[in-house]
Amino acid sequence: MHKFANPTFFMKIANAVFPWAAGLSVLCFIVGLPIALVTSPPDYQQGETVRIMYVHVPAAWMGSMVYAVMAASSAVYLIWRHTVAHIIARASAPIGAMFTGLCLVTGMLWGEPMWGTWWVWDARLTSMLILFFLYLGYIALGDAFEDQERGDRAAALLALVGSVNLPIVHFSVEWWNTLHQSSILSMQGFSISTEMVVPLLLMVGAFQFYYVAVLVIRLRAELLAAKIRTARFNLAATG
Amino acid sequence: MRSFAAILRRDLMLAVRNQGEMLMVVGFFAIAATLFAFGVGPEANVQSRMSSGVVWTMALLAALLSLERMFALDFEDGTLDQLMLSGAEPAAVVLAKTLAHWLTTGVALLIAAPAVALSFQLPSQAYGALMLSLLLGTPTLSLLGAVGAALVLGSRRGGVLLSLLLLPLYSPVLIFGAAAVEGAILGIATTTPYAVLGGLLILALTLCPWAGAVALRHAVE
Amino acid sequence: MDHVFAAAAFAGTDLSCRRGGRLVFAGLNFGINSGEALVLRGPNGSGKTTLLRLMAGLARKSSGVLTWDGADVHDDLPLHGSRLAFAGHLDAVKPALSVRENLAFWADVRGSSLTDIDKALKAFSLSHLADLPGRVLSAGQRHRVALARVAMNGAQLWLLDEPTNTLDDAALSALQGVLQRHLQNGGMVVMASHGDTLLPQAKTLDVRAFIAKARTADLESAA
Amino acid sequence: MENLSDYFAMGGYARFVWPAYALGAAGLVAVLWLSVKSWKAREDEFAKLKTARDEGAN
Repeated sequence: MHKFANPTFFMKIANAVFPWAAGLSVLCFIVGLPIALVTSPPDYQQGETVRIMYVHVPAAWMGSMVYAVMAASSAVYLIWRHTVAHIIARASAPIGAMFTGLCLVTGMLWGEPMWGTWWVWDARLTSMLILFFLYLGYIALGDAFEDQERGDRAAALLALVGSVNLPIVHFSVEWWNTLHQSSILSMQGFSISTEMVVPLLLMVGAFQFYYVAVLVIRLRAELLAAKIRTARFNLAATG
Repeated sequence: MRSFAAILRRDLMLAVRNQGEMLMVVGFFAIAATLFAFGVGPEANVQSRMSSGVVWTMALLAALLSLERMFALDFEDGTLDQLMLSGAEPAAVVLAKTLAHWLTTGVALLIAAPAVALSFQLPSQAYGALMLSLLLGTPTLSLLGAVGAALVLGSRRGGVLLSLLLLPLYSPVLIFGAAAVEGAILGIATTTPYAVLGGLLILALTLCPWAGAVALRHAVE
Repeated sequence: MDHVFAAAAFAGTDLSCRRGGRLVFAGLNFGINSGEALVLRGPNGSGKTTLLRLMAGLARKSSGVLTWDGADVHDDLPLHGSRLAFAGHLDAVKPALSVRENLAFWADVRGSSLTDIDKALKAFSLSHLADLPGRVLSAGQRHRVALARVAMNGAQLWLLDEPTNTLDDAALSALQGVLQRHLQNGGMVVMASHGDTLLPQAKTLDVRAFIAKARTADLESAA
Repeated sequence: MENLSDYFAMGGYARFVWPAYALGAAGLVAVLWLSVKSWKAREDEFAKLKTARDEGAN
């Protein structure tokens, strides 16, 4: 476990993984998009709008998965002080935030034709909204300190506290929805037919490999940033 | 334990010495509710329909307002360094500061809540539920707030950042706090909200002192 | 205030500390026994404060080990905290509390007896200010209250960061007297200071030697 | 040609389906581009700093 902690060793693996991740992501998009947009059948109830699902559901999955990765690597960072673990969390945050935002927007684009309103206080959509605020909080806290390491530690702790809070938020919003069920519809009660599973999985795969590929690029940028900070200090210190 | 009592006594003495702090929180609570009324209009039945939500949300925002100063003063004048060195468990320091914050602001909000609820036409049968839900909810707000306040110590952005961090953590407390009052208005069973509020309090009591202590240790590093 | 302390040894081996992304010092060793004093030398910003905060258990070390009688200090930080007194640049004096109330609070937190307060106040000639609120005190007076807090709580190891700043001659000689008596009782003092020395018999440690080591260590990692 | 325009009409929901995919693509490309830009910028900066340090050293 400890040899992963040394950045140069870790980057060797990351750079080796990069071409595979990028390639597989492009492949999944090339295979998945035509099915999602053309060959898969429209839903008997929702018609063509069901195609939005092939972006909405993978984005929702990625938003939550990336936050889980952030929480796990933050825990490793706080417990064993592996700076690489934190850099993974820090590099992942913007990607996860983008996916969560994409999920919210596509949720609105799906909600409008279905219920005639842009925003539906549906339990899952509202949880994603709270998750989006958690991402913003993580990124803002990480950059709020002169000493970057101080920001890293604060953001890592927030990711942990946030990960404990997320299931509670989901439960609360779920219950809160049933309390006012009479007034609005919710996304439940929509079954996916078998032909839709293939494009859905392909799109999830495409997003997943995309995340790994972009993460490697951001890891390189973060490691360079750390080296630049050190080099700058040393230059200044030579006086 | 001895340092817990000492910190608590000193913080309460400081709070008594500058009364302004508590008055400011209650003042914000009342003004925010009044502004809400201006926005919504004076109609009684409209206001009473959302009275539980408004009172609870304003109380939450008022509590949020006073959190930043929980550790900031001690951080700036070196007291926090000394506290972390005093042989006291950092978690005890967090708990003592949180209890002091709750006793000064949480209780002040509890006292002011009926008046604000009255101005918002809260139906008479719901006042008991309002007080009980606030009694159960505000300590959790202080506990979660302590973690947030410790996290932003020494940061460039402070206030706004603190509310961005805490609002997602506060949302469950608000949902079940307002629901308890709502249930009392409608006369339906309110066991679930109280059970969850109690559960959240116990969870916060176990996790927040530890998380706050870790954040404080990072702050003094 | 006049406790007699058991023999003890406080030492650090191969200490390095990273702050703000760079190594402040590396490969630093020191050793101090009861009754001895250590003066840290080096220009401003050379890591003296960081080293003192490291010794106090506030700052986090990147490598090396800090031992008290051979036991690693980081195994039980609250215990280490209870046997040391630290006076940094900040004096931790509450403006709204009187001098006596400030010191009584720290006596309460650390469990030392209230009688020590009066002795500490007298040692730093603060008795006449005892009931004044902190906000009316001058910087020098506030610093003397901080030194009184250090003297009062009966800790064996005193860590003082440039204690002579803002002190007039009378206060300087008072501080020297208190330090000498503390050392005679088997206490230990580590002090960061510029030129003057209150404790001629003190060992010295120039932090600059360990900055160079930090520079080379950083260069290798950044290459 | 006929069924092409019917296809793009998406059964009347064109203004919901296509923006969803467009925003998806925009998000993915934006994050990718920003990441690559910041990586390249830092690479150049580090190179500059290294030469500055090497000059300083000798």
